[in-house]
Amino acid sequence: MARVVVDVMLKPEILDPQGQAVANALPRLGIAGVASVRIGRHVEIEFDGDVDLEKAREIADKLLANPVIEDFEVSVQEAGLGT
Amino acid sequence: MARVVVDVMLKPEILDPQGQAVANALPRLGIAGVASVRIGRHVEIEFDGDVDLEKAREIADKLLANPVIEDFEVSVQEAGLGT
Amino acid sequence: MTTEPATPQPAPPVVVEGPAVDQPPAVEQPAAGGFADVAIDAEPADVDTVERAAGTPEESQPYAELGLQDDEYERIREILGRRPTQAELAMYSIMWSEHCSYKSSKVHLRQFGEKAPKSDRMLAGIGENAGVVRITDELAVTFKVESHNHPSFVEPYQGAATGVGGIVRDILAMGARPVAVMDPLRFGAADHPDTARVFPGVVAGIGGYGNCLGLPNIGGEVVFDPCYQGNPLVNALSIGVLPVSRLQNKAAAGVGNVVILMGAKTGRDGIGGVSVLASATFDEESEQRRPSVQVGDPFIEKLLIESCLEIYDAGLVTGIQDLGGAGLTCALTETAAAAGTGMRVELEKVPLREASMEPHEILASESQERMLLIIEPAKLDAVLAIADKWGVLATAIGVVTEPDPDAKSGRLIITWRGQIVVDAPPGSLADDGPVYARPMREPSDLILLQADRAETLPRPATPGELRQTLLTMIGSPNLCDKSWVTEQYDRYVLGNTVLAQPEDAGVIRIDEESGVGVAISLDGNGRYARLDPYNGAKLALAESYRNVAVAGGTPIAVTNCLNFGSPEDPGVMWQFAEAVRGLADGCQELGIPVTGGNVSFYNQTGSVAIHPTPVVGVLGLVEDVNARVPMGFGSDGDVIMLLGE
Amino acid sequence: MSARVGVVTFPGSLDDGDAARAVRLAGAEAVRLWHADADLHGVDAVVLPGGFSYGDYLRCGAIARFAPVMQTLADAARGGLPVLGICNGFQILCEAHLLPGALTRNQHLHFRNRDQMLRIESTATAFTNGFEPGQEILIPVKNGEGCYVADERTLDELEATGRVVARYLQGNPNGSQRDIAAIANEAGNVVGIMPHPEHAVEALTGPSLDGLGFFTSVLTHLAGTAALPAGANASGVSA
Ligand SMILES: Nc1ncnc2c1ncn2[C@@H]1O[C@H](COP(=O)(O)OP(=O)(O)O)[C@@H](O)[C@H]1O
Repeated sequence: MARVVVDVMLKPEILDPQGQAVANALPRLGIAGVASVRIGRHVEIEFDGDVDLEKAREIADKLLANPVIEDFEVSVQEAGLGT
Repeated sequence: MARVVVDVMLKPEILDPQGQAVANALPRLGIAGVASVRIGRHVEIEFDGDVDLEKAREIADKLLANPVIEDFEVSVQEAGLGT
Repeated sequence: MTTEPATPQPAPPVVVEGPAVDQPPAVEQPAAGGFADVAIDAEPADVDTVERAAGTPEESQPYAELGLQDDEYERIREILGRRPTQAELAMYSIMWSEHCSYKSSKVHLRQFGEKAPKSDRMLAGIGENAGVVRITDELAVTFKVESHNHPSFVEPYQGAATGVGGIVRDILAMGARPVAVMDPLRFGAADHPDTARVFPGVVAGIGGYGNCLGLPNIGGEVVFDPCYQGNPLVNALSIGVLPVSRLQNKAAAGVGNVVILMGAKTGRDGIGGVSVLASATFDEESEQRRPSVQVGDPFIEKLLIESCLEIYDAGLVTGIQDLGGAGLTCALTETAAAAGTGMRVELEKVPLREASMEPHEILASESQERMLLIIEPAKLDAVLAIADKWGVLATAIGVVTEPDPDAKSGRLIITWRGQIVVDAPPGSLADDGPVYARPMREPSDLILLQADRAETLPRPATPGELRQTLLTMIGSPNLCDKSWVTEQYDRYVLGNTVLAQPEDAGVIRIDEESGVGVAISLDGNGRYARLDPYNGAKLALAESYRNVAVAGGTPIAVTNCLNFGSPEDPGVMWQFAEAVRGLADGCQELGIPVTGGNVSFYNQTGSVAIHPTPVVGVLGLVEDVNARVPMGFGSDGDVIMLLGE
Repeated sequence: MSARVGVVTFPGSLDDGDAARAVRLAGAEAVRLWHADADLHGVDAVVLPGGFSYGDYLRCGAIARFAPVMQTLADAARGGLPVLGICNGFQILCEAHLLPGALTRNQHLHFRNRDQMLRIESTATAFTNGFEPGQEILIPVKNGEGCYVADERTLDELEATGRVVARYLQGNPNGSQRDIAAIANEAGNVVGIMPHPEHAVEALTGPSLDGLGFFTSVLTHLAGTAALPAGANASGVSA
C-alpha cells in the first residue's frame, strides 16, 4: 500500500543535541570520517483510501512540524519499513 | 553535498504510542480519512569525504537503531532538509 | 498481576531470538499462515476448536516446549477429558508456569501467613493483587513490589518502563490512586560495557514511565555487582491510597454481569513461549510473528488510572483485575475462579492491534495498559461514558455465567467467531496448578565462602591509608552519590513528597488536613544473603525497618520481592527456603505482617545464579508528617549520639 | 470575593492538583477547567499546569494546543487575561504562538529534576510583580524538554523589551539559550516558566516558599486591573 512520508528536521541553525551525541560517540566506536549527524522525525501516514498529498501537507504543517524550529518534506513512498 | 539518510522505524508489530497519539488527534483537528500514523527517526549523516554507505550501515546498526524493536533503511540523498 | 514473561526463561531469555526450539512435529497450521486479512483468514478450519480437539486425541502437542512436564500435560487432559485445544494449552502453560502458579515457592511462602502476627489493620493480604493496610478509620494504603528483570535485560528502557506500569496497575486494581513509586535496581559491574547499555536504559525507562504518570519517585536502590551482569534486577514498587470504602476485589460475581476489557488494544506483545504454537514453519511470515517486546504507553495508563478512579467513585464496578504478565488468560480465569462463577467470552470482540492474531495469541498477549472490569448491565452505559470522556477504549467481551449446579465453580467458555476454543473450569487454571516440594541442598561452596572472612583483609595502618580507604569507598559505584539516577526522576509531582532521595526512607503525606502520612523503605543485600540467606533476609528486613523508624514512621506492614536463580537447582532452592524462613521469623519477631510480594526465579546466566537477593519493603505510619525526621545534622552545637551496640 | 483562577486539565496533565493547591494557598479560589470544554467559566486568570499532555508525544504541547479550551484561551489571553504556563504549560503557550520561540530537548538528553536558583529579571508581569527586581529564588526544575530556543532577533527583542522574566543561576539545567527560564508576552499578562513555582509553596514539601510569589502576584495584578474602568478589565473576556 502506498503511503505518504513526512520527514521533519530541525532547522540547520537549531542545535541538535541528539545528533551531536551520536556524532561524538562514533570515534569511540572506531568510526572516523563523519562530518555531522542530524536527527529528525520520519512519519509514515496511511490513508483509508487513496494517498492524499494535500492532506498530508496540511497535517505536517499544522501538527507534525513546528515552523519555529523545524522544516519538513512530504513524499510518496511505494512501500516502506513499516510494511 | 550528498549525504546518507537512515530511516529508523519501530518494527510493525511493536506498539507505537507516539504515532497512535497523533492519529487520535487528527479528527479533533478536523482531518478525517487517515488510517494510521507511525513515527520513527530520520537521520542524516554527512561524511568528510565521499559518501560511505557501508559505514552508514554500521552506524545505523550499532548506534541508531535498536535491533530488538526497530528496523532501519539506508539510502543516499542528493540534497535534503538540513541543507 | 505480575508482569514478568509467563514462561520462566533463562537469561538471555528467548524473547529476542524468537522461539529457539525444534519444530514441533505435527501442529496443524492455518493454511493462510494467519497473515492474510481477517476476512480471508476466518476459515473456521483454521482454529483448533474444542470439537476438533475431542475428535483428534492423538494429535501431538508442543507442551514440553511450552514448559509443561509430561505429568502436567496428562493432568490437563484428565481435567478436560480430552486433549486441550491450542488456546487451552497456551492458557495452562501460562497459568501453571512458575511465574503464575508459584509452584516451587508456595510451600515456603505459607509461613508468611502462618507466622504472621495478628493485625487488625490488614484489609487485604497475600492472594490479592496487593496488600491493603488501614491507616486511619477512613483511609487505607496499598503497596507492593514486583520484578521485571528478564524483559529489562532484553530491552532495558521498555522492560523497566513496563515494570513500573505493571505494578501501578496492581495498585489501581485494589481501588487505590497510585501516589508514588520506588525502584530497587541491581546491575553488573559498573565498568562493564553491557552495563553501559542496561543501566542508563533502565533508569530512563523507570523515569520515562513514572514521570509521565505523574508519580513521584521517593526512593530505591542502585547496586552494582558482577553477579548481575547477565541478569540485572529491576524491581519496582508502587504505593496507593484509597478510602477504606473504595476497596475493590477481583471476583467476577453476579450472573449476567458484563465483562469489559478497558485500555490499550491487544497486540503480539511479549507472547513469549506461547509463540511455539505458531512456529511450525520458519518462513518469512513466522519470522514476523516472533514474540515482541512489550512497549509501554504511560499516557494511556494515566488515562486508565483516571477513568478507573472515576468509575470506582461512582460505584459502578463489581470486580476488577489488571492485566499483566499472563494477560487475558490470567484476568479471565482469576476473576471467575475468585467468584466461583463461569464466564462466556467472545474473543473476536477484543480490539486488536494486528488483525491476524489467533485466539491463543490474544489470550497470551502481554500488551500493557489494560484492565478487566465486571459490570452490572444497568451500569454499563455509565462506565462506557466515563471511558469515553477520558478517551480510553472499553469493550464488552463477555458475560458472567452460572456455576455448575453440582460444582462450586462454573466453566470458562471462550468462543472465536462462533466456535468454542476454550471450555475449562477456571479454578483448574487459576488455583489448582501443580505444587512442588523441590529438593534443597546447602550449596557445597558455602562453608568455604563463610570461612573467607573479612578479618583477613589488610587494614589501613596509617592516617594516609585510612584517608585513602575512605576516599576509595565513597567514590565506589555502590556508595557514591546517586543523583545521576535520581535527577531523572520527578520527586515533586503531586505535592505530597515529604522525604525522598537521599533520605533513608521516602515519606509522603496522605491527608493534607490531618497531616497523616506513610514512610516506606526498600532494602536488600545479595552479598549477605549469599553468605547466609536466613540472616541475610532478616538483615534486609531489619534495615528497612530501621530506615522507616528513623524517618519518623511506625512500621506496620511488609512487602518483598524475592529474586533467586533456578528453583530446579537444589542449592538455589535451599537459599530460597532459608530466606523465606528468615523473613517470616523476622516479621514474627518484629510483630509486623507480610501483606504481599513477588517471587522471581530463573535469575541466572547459564547455570550460574545471581546472589540470592531478597528485597524487603517496610511501610510505616507517620501520624503527622510535620514531625518527620530528615537525616543529616540539623544545626551547630547539636549533640551527636550513637544508639545501639 | 476572592479571585477565581482556572487550572486547566488536559489528558496527561500531572501538576494540575499542585497548581490548584498553590492558587488556594495564595488566597484565591481554584477553578478546575477541562480541556474539552471551551468555556472559561468566567475565571479571572488561568494556569496551564505541568505534565505530559497527550503523553508529550510528537512535541510537548503540540497536540494540547488544539484543545477546545485553548481556542477560547488564546483569544482571552490576547484580550489581557493573565495566563501562566508552567513547564508543559509553557510548551503549550509556545506551540500556540502566544509566546515566541520553542522548548526543545534538554541538551544533555536526560530528564532532570533538581532544585534550581533563578533570578527574577522582570517584575513587570502579571505573575512577578510581587518580587524584587533581581531577586534570587529557589524552586524545583523538572523536565526533559526545557531547552528554550528562538532566533537571535527574537532573543534580542525579548531582552530589549524586558520580556525575559527569569534566568537560571548557578548552572543552566537544560541548555536554554541565554539561560532563559521564563518569558512573557508584550503585554506581560502571559508568562511561560519552565521550573515549577507550584512545587515551592509549602515548607514541608518544597525547597522554599519562593514559588508562592507567582500566585500572589497575579492577585495583586487582578486587584489593580479591577480598579480600572470597565472594559480594561481582563476578566470576563471571552471568545
Ligand atoms: N514473596 C512473597 N511474599 C508474600 N506474598 C507473595 C510473595 N510472592 C507472591 N506473593 C503473593 O502471592 C500472590 C500472587 O502473586 P502475584 O502472581 O505476583 O500476584 P497476582 O495475583 O496479581 O498475579 C500475591 O498476592 C502476592 O502478594
